[in-house]
This record gives sequence, C-alpha cells and structure tokens, in this order.
Amino acid sequence: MQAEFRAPRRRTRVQEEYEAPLPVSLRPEERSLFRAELINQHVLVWDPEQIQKIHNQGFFGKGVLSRARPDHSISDQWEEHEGLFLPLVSQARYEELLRWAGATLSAQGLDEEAVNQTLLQLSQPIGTEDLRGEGQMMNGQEGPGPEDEASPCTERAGPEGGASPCTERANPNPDSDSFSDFDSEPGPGPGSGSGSLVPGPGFVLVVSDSEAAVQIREVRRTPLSLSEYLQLSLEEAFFLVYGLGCLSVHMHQEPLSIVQLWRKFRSLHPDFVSSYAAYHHFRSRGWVPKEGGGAKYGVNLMLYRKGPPFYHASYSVVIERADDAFEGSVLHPFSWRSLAALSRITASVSKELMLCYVVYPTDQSEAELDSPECLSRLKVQEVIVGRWVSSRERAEQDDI
Amino acid sequence: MEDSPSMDDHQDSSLVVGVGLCDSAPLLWRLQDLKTARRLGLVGALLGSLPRTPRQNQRLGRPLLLLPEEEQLLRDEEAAGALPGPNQDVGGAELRRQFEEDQQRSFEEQSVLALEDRKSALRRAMTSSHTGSESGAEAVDEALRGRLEALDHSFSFPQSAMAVQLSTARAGLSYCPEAWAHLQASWPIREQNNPRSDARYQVFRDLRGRGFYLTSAGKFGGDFLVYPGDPLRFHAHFIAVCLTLDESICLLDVLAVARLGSNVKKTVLLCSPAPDGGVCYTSLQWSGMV
Amino acid sequence: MRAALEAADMCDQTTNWILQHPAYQQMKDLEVGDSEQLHAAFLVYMDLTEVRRWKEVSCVKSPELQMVLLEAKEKEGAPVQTIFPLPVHRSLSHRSIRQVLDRGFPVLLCAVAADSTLVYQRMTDGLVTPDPPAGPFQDVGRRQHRKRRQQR
Amino acid sequence: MLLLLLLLRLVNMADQNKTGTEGKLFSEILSPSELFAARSRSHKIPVRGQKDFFPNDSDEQRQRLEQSLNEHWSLTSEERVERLGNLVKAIWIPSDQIVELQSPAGKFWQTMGFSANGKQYLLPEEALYLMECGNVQVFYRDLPLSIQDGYERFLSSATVSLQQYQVFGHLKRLGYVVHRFDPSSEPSSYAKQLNLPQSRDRAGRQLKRKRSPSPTATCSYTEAQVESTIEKMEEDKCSLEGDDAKKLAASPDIQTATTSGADEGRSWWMTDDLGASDKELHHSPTSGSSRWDFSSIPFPDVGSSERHPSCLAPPEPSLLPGDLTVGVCDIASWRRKINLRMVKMSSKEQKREKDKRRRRWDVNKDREVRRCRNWAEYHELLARRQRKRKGRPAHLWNREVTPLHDPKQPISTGELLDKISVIKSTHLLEGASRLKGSEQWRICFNVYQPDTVVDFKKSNPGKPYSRMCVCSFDGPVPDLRAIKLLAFQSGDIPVVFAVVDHGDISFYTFKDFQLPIDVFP
Repeated sequence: MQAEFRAPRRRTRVQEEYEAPLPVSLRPEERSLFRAELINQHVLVWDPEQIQKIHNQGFFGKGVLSRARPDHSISDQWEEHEGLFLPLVSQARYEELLRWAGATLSAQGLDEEAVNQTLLQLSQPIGTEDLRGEGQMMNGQEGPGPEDEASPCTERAGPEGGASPCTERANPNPDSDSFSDFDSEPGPGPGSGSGSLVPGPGFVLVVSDSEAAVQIREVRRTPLSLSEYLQLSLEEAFFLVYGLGCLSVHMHQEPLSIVQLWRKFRSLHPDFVSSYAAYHHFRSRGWVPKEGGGAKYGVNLMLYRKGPPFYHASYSVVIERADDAFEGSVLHPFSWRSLAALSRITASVSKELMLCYVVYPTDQSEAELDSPECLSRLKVQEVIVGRWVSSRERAEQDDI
Repeated sequence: MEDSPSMDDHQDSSLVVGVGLCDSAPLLWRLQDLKTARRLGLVGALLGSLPRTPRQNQRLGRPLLLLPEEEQLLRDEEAAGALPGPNQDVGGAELRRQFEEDQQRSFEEQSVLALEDRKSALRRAMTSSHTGSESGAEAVDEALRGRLEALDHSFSFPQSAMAVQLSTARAGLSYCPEAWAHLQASWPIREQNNPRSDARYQVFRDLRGRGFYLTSAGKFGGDFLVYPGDPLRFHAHFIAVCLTLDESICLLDVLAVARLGSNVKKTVLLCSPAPDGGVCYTSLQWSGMV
Repeated sequence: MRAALEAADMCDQTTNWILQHPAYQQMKDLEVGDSEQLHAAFLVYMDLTEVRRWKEVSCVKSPELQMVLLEAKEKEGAPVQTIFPLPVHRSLSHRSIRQVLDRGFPVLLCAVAADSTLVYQRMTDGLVTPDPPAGPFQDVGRRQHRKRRQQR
Repeated sequence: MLLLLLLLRLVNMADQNKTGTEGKLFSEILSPSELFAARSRSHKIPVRGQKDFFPNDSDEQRQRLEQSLNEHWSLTSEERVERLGNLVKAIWIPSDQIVELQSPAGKFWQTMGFSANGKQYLLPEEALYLMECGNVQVFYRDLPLSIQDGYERFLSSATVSLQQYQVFGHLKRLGYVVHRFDPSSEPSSYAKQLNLPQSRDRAGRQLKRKRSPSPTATCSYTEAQVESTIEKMEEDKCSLEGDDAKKLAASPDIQTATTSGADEGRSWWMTDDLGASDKELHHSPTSGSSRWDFSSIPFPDVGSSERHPSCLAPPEPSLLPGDLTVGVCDIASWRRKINLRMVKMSSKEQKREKDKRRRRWDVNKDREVRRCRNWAEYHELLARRQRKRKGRPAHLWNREVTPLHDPKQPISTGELLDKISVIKSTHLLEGASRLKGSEQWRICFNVYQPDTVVDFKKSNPGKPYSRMCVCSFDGPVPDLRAIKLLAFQSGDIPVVFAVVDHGDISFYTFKDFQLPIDVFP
C-alpha cells in the first residue's frame, strides 16, 4: 500500500531569492572547488565567500555562530556614527575582547610588555576621516541597518562575514594544489548609491555602559576577530566531496582522497555508511536533508523541499539499517513508546514520519564497505508511518 | 495533595479487592472492588461496552483492567484476593432447578408489577380527564373504568416481555482464602522480572505514595501519566519515564519525549529507583531558548 | 607592531581561530579525552558568549563523566547554571544527569547536532509542576515570540 | 463457576448477618422490581465537566469530585437488562470453542456468524460482543453466562486474546464490520498476477470461515503445504521481480516475454537474461546509426487478443547470426499458459513510466557522442574529455574512487541528480514473496467500513477496507521484514497495526513510499 505524497507547505513570507539547488555552477569558468578543514572530528569551511555559496546553494551546514544561516556579526546593534554605519559594542564587551586578544598573544609567546603594547595600540580610537581614507567603504544601502527586517546579515559576503583587522590581505588562496582555475571572485564592490557608508570589517563603535561615569563613543579596531565558520555534518561534507566533486577536505593541511575521507568518517561515526546512504539518497532526489532540524524533533534528519527558507520541512526521518532478509541490527531501537512519541510530535507540526531503511546485501564484505563504491549495492526503502483514526465518531449509529 | 486511604487499612475486609484473570490479565468485575481500588488511588482502565449505550468508545464499562503495577501493589499490600476462576464445578442439576424457579418467580412478580403499572396508567388517565373539558369526561371515565375492571381478567404478561438481567460479574464467593494464598505465591500473571519493570513498579509505588494518581502514558511516549488528583477531575501534570539509573537512553529519545511534553504542556519526569530505596526525579522542561 | 597585530588576527586562513581561542585552550587543558564532546562544549560556549551574550561563561570538568561542562549566568546577577553539552547521537544515563544536577545548580542539557545546531533542554531536580495551560498565561509563548521578532 | 442467580441471592440474604472476610458471598443481582424499573432508564451519557489544574482542597473542588465520582459509579454499576423477547438464545460449546444459536438470529446476522450443517454459529468474540451489547444470552449447561464468564471462557490463546478482543470490540462499537482474517482465502500474489478468478463458492467460503484459524493459532499442515507450493511457483519468476520486471511489463512488445520467462523453456528470439539485455539496450554506447530497423522487424506478439496462427514463421535469416538456423515455432502451448488480458496502467502509472524513460541516462543523447560516426571517433572524444579533466585536483581525481560528478563539466540539475543516483530505491513487495511467514506477525482481522454495512453480504464481503494486526504495546515494533511480510500478504489492502496499551488502542500504518524527485533548475 503506497502512501500518498503530500504537497510540501510553502513558507508564507520568503525573504530571499533562490540561488541554485546545489553549489555546482552551470558555468564551467566559475570556481568549482571549495575547501574545508577537518578539526575535532568536524568539518569546517572558513572562507566567507565559500560559506555563503555552500550554504545558500543547497543549504549545507550551519554557521557555528548563528542560529541557522551563517550570519554572525560582532554585534546585533548597528548605529550610525558620523556618517558611518558601525557595529555597536559595549565598553565591557570590548574589554573582554581585549583580554582574549591578550591571552592569545601571550599564548603565542609574546612577553607581557609586548602584549600590553599591542593591546594599547589596538584600542586607540580611530578618526572617522582615517577610516574613510582607507577606502574600504561599501554601499550603505547594502549594509545592515537597525531597521532592516531581514537582519543585518542576509547580504552575501558582506562585512559581517568576519571582522579581521587585516582586510588588506586578500583572501589567501588556501590551496597549494594546482587549482590554477581558481579565480577568487572579488566581493561586492563599492556601490554608487548614497546613504551611510559601511566601513570594512574590523572596526566597531565602542560605547560605554549606561552607568559608567565617563561616556565614551569612539570608533576602534576590533581587537579579536571571530569570523563565522560553516560547520558541515560528515554526511554533508562527504556528499559535497564525493557526490558533487566540489569540496576538498583537509586534515593537517593535507587534502584527503575520497577513500581516505570515507575511512575517516566511518571511524568517527560507526553508522556512517547508513547515515550517508540515506543522506545521499535524499540529495539525489533533489531534497534538502538537515540534521540539525532533526535534533529539535528527536529524529535523524528533517527533509525540506527546496530549502528551509522556502518550505516547511515535510518529513522527519529516522534511519534504520536492514540486511537482505530485512532484519538485522537496528540503529534506533524502537519501542512503541518511542514511536508513539515521534508520531505524535511529527503530526503536531504537520509533518510526516518517515523510516528510511538502508538495505545491505548479505554478501557484502567488510572490505567492500571500505569504499563508497559499496553504495551502489545498497538499496533504500522509505516507509511512511501514519496514524489511523478509528473514531470519526459514529456514536449512535445503528450497528447491525 | 489529597489524602488517600492508607494501605494499612487492608485489615478491613472492604479493602480486599477481588481480582479475576482473563487471558492472564488482571480484571476487576464487581462494583465494590472497583470502588475499593479507586479509594486506594488505583485508576485502571475500563474495557467493556457500557451497558447503557454499548456502541460507543467515549465511556466504557466493566471490566476494569489493572496495570501490572496496580495489581502488584495490591498484592504487596495484601489487598488483593483471587476471584474464583470459571472452572470449579458446583452442583449442576440443583442449580438448574434453582435457576428455573428463580426465572419463574421473577416472571410472576413482573406480571404483577406490569399489571399494577397498567392500572396506574389508566387511573392517571382518568384523573387527567377530569381536569379536561366537562362534557364527555363522564363518558371517557366510564370507558376507562370498564377497561380497568376488565384488566384483572384479561391482562396477560407475555413471557417475551419479561425483563432479564445479563449479569456483568459472576456471582459467587467474594474470594477464596486458599486462592488468596495461591495468588501471592504463583499468580499466573506475566511476571516481568526485568530491571525496567522493577523500576516502573518502584516509581509507581513512590508516586502513588505521594498521593498522585497514575495511568498508562504510552501515547505520550512515557510510562505513566501523573495526575495531582483523581483523573476524573484533574489534568495530568507529568509524563513519567521510568528507567534504571544506569540504563542508557539515546539523547534523541530524550529530546523527543521532552518536546512532546512541552507540546502538551506537561513536565517530563525521568524517574529512577535510587540505591537508598527512594526514587530520583529529574524534571525536563522546555528551555525557551530557540 | 604590524607583526603583533597580525598575530592577534585569528582569521588567518592557515590557523583556525577555534584552536587558538583562549576558551578552547582552557577546555583542552581540562584533559577530558573526548574531542567530540570538547568541540560540542566549545560550540555551546560560543553560542552563550557570542550569540546569547550570557555572562561569566566558564568551563569546568566533570570528573565522573570525563566531560566538559559550562557554568554561566544568563545576565549579570542571575543565578549560575550548569550547561551540559552532548553530541546529539550520543546516549546518556539518568545517573550522568544526576551527577550534573548534583553540582547544585539548575542544569541545561544542550544537544549539539553534527552541523552545530543546538537544542537546549532544562533539567531540574525533583518534580516541577508545569504552568497551567489555560487562562491568561496561554498566550505568553506567542507574545514572547513576537517580542523577540521586534527586537531583531 | 456458574451463574448462581437465585441460589446465591438466597444464600446471600441468609448470610447477611454473617460477618468476617471468609466465605462472604457476593452478587450484583437485581430484584424483579429493579428489573422491571430498569425498562424506563435513561440512555444518555452524562457530559464530563471541565477539569481543574491544581487541587486546592476547596469545598467546591471536593463537591465536584464527589459529583463526578457518583456519576461515574452510577454509570459503571448499571447492569444490562433486556426484554427476554429481544434476546437471542445461544449455547456455548467449549469443545469447538464456538457458540451455537438456539433461537432465530437478529439483525446482527447480516455481518456476523456463519452456518454449517444447518445450524447457526457465532465465533466467541462475536458472541461476547453481542452479549455486551445485550443482544445475545449465552447458556452453558442450561445456565446463563455472565459477561465475566464470557471473557474468562471465550478469550484465550486458542481463540482470540484479550487484546485482540479489545481491538475487535473497539472497532465493532464504531460500526465497522470485523471478520477474522483467513490467510488461505487470500489469493497469492502469483494468482493475482495471473488474474485467476476468486472463488465465490458460498458453501466453500463458509466452511472455510468456520475452520478459519484463530488469529493466534498456528497454521495447519495443509495450509503450510499449499503455501510452499505457491512459494515455489513464485520463486520461479523471482528473477523477474523488481524494477526490471516492471519496466518490461510496461512496454507491450516484450510483455509476453515477461510471462513466458516464468516458463522453463526459453523463447529463442529473446536473450536469456532479460534484465541484462534491458540495461544494455540503454546504457551501452552504440555507435551512430543502428543497422537494425526495429520498425520493420516484426516481433511476435504471442499475447495479442487477436487471432493468431498457432505457429510463428521463422525469423528473417539476415537478422540472425550466420550459423544459426531457426525453424517454425509452435506457440499454442504457451498461449494457454500466459495471461492474455491487457495490463491496464492508470494514467498516473503511464506518466511515471514515461518519466522513468525520460530520466534514464542515455549516452546517445549526448550531442557530441551523436556526432561520432564510429568507434574511433568516440574513443577520440573520450580521450579529449580525459585530457580536459587533467587540471583537476589529484587527490580527488587521480585515485581509485573519483567523485560522481565533475563540476568542470556542468550539466543540468536533472541530469546531475540522475548521475549521482547510485543508490537504488526499493519497494515493500520486492523480495517479499521469499519471506517465510512468522508466528509473531499475523494479520488478525479484515475490517469493512461502517457505511458499507447496508449492502454487506457475508458470502461476498468484497474488498476489506483495511486489515488489522494486533500488537501489544510492550512488544516489538515491526521491523522491515514484518512490514514487508504483511504488506505482501495483504496485497493492495492496507495493513493497520492496532497497538494495545492497557486500555488505549492506537492504530499505525507503515506504508510504502518513494520520495518523488524534485528538480529545480
């Protein structure tokens, strides 16, 4: 008995444009390889521009400093100051940042004297004229403003990506490899529009706390920059590498081959083959699986049509494995109790509960599983768990 | 928390609950047993069709199915007695004769009652005709009186009109003392001697001891729904999830049940028997952090 | 001086700022031997400090669990809470939760998904009666939500 | 053990002054006047009031609780009282675990019970339900059975379990028609595929119904034998199962081959392995133009409904490899074996097939490949492409396993998805026929919807609305094997898992699904 397909629900207010289904360009001349690092068993993308592409084209990963879209900025509040739009930072917060910068410098072997000198230098107020002189202005219209409903950060590759004081350094090409075709695209150039100007990243407006005796309001350098990173789940990373060929994952500065990556991920996550098979399957059907959403509902994945900004999730997915006899060790030891809970939660948010069984052939050896080529011998069985309601109450009906 | 009768009262015979077994499930049949169980704060679940309106599922009737924990609590408190099973044979022919006599007597009594009923109906008609229009009332009265007199000779109460009872509970001894002993020793109920069912029982006992009422919480992903008072009058406050202290649970399952709890505005309680004989409770609530 | 400034710049593409962050270093010094949990703890730390702007966020080691826990205050003057970060695909036992509760502070369990999504769950010792569903409180959730939207 | 109506009442009265816990007698028997009075009692169910959230010890709350409890007890205490004339009399036959009617059946006969040897019978669950409804009074040894007797005597692992009866009663109370499921009455998938007419033999059916195994009992030896025969027949065509078989069945000109494939003998104008030949047809890079003009080669349509000669002429020798000679073929014996009915596809299915064909990656669709006039040119093209790929990162491309897609060679999203679709989808029926039945997972009941009751005929109940598998809440959740097994057993009728948690029953379905492909440009 086939479950009927229920149309996904479109979000009512969509505030962004759809860029592309996947981060592979249709134009061959465009940059085609992104770079990520494997750190602490997690895959992180650093480059702000790449982050935006990988996230916005297929909704891979999550910004480590953001709730969903990678859009962290040093402050939620931006204010106009002498014609410049600047992120607002309290004195206390600024000093906290200074302390961290100091700790970092000490850790790098600088003596106390040098550290203090550096910090003093760093925290000097900067005249707005100097800022303008640095020629790092952006069009204020594009810049974030406090009134902007779409948060300061929907803009791509804008100043919010990171707050490095060293913006004059171009994005260093991370690869020693021979990606000669890598053309680092320049970020959005200064526009022609009028309005307040947004200086490049690295500058903040420091304002003293309201109780403080001396009121400060000055522009300073950011002592410490925390640029947003995009964290990819292992499945997302592997799909970008193996499925799309558009990402290379580095560990200790060395790029990993597909098989190396596969082995590494399997060692990190014992169920990686199953979870990846399910992930790959959903991607190959054009859907957007998100693991983070699943955590909110107690499942492995949430499945979106097109992407979370455009549609509500349609399915909560629990991944199971089965062998050829359709039995075998289960990943998620289900009881009716836990199934009842999942089914109820899923129904209460108008989604459907899907069990995704990854079926392994019995004759598949451990050696075979050592390469992603084993995927072609796996099968996927999707099952929709539904509840049947018996009582469209027929209370007084004459039963025969 | 409302007071519940102490379990120590079991010396009082009225606090002995007769339990019948059906397909190895503990069922209560007799009203007094149901009431006693309720007084002990045991809710159970009604399974049968309601005699008054059998074809609906909103309100059900006897029998009352006890949770394994409810049944065990009664046993531990020596407040349960085994109802005799259906298979002990007692004098056949004698009983049949008694039954027929009883039916006959009942029929006779009901005939009398039916006749009386008919008569009083006619009398009511007469008195009501007096208050009606004056003209013709006499004639009507006359006719009614005639019918009233005729009733005595002509009235017949057909056998098919006799009301009979389809008894719910089987009549019999309230419980057998020997069977009671038997019940405590080897009651043929599915004994689930695993750590989880032990945990469930200890939690049940502890929460009941604190005055809560408990019902099954399967559809909420937990073991018990915990009510601050009789479920007839109060909403449940907690979804109790019973587990041993060292049992490992998937974080995803914790998230699921906690999410469900906040959806239905109940606190999820993780409950584990502690080494000191008590129970540890941990409340899970939505953090409000999105 | 230029060199020193560059040293302070953690956006250097060859060195991840996470690995250089003082809080990360502190967590590493706790030597819990569970780098996945450590990373989870650090993500939660960053969320509390950078996104939610909690105060006095610090890390401590749970010797029983061999895991990194966090302590923090929601705002200045608020009571201390223990935050228990855990990767989402892990299992846990009630005993481990009790060990965190035994620290004496209210506890937030934070599930950390592989893509760094965080789900916080409040845990309290004993029976905490829920708020009544009906009445004037019914709308609180929605109103708060609206308030949050307005703040943004 | 028996219902000791009068005796016990008398004894009870006599013993009323007897105190103490031992030997106290009990009865809840109504007096004739109570019975008489019960005729005019209400049938309304009182409405429950709003519940409170916190107990506060107030008198008001106490009063409301008392009122609720009183209402509750008065409702629960009520006994069933019926006019004798409205009761159907029946007797319990423990040896057969069955109830025989002694007086004419009521309306219920339309949907319940069966006749055999000129007598009318009710299954124990039917009898118990009708006792609970106050329709039937069942006697044993000339004494009426109480409801308790009914539960304790009728329900067992040999008939239906208490949990199964809970589900049965729940559905019956809602008006559904519920019958025991008889696996032997279900045509096998093989029979279904052959379109064998279902036996409508009334007597046969009813006999079967009587003998129908209880939902809990194990299946009999003969049934097992029948099943194994069917299994064997199904195994024979197993090689054709799955997607390939479906594809084949979809194109009419090879449809006949599908069926004949079940036969031991092979047709000599088709290749042996149909699945493989199908793949080859679409994936092997064939050069420029085809030498064979398929539109001019007649393929034998053995299954055609039109009159055909019983023999096929030998194929044109130029189409055959040189040293092969093929004579005339007699197809009459095959025509008798195959299903000659048209396979009708719904418009949905047709569309799906069309989509499938469209999505299939065909090397010949590649414009550059089409421009190649011979193998040499094609090889050259491949080499050219190879060279182009040289600039690619070595750690991804110069290894044993390479990415599925090369971002340097842009293709449309649809093509891309197609290219990376390396994991096959399967469906619940695939490979399900080879699964052996299980004791744990059984379908208990056929369920028919209440609105069909008016036209319902027991002799020809038609297609059930759903089928019930009753599970205990403490038991396991079906694994994929169980889901497949029951889906296969039930065919196109949905299987519902009725899960009994104490007094609550929840119904779950596990339905086959294939996520549609969603392509954005």
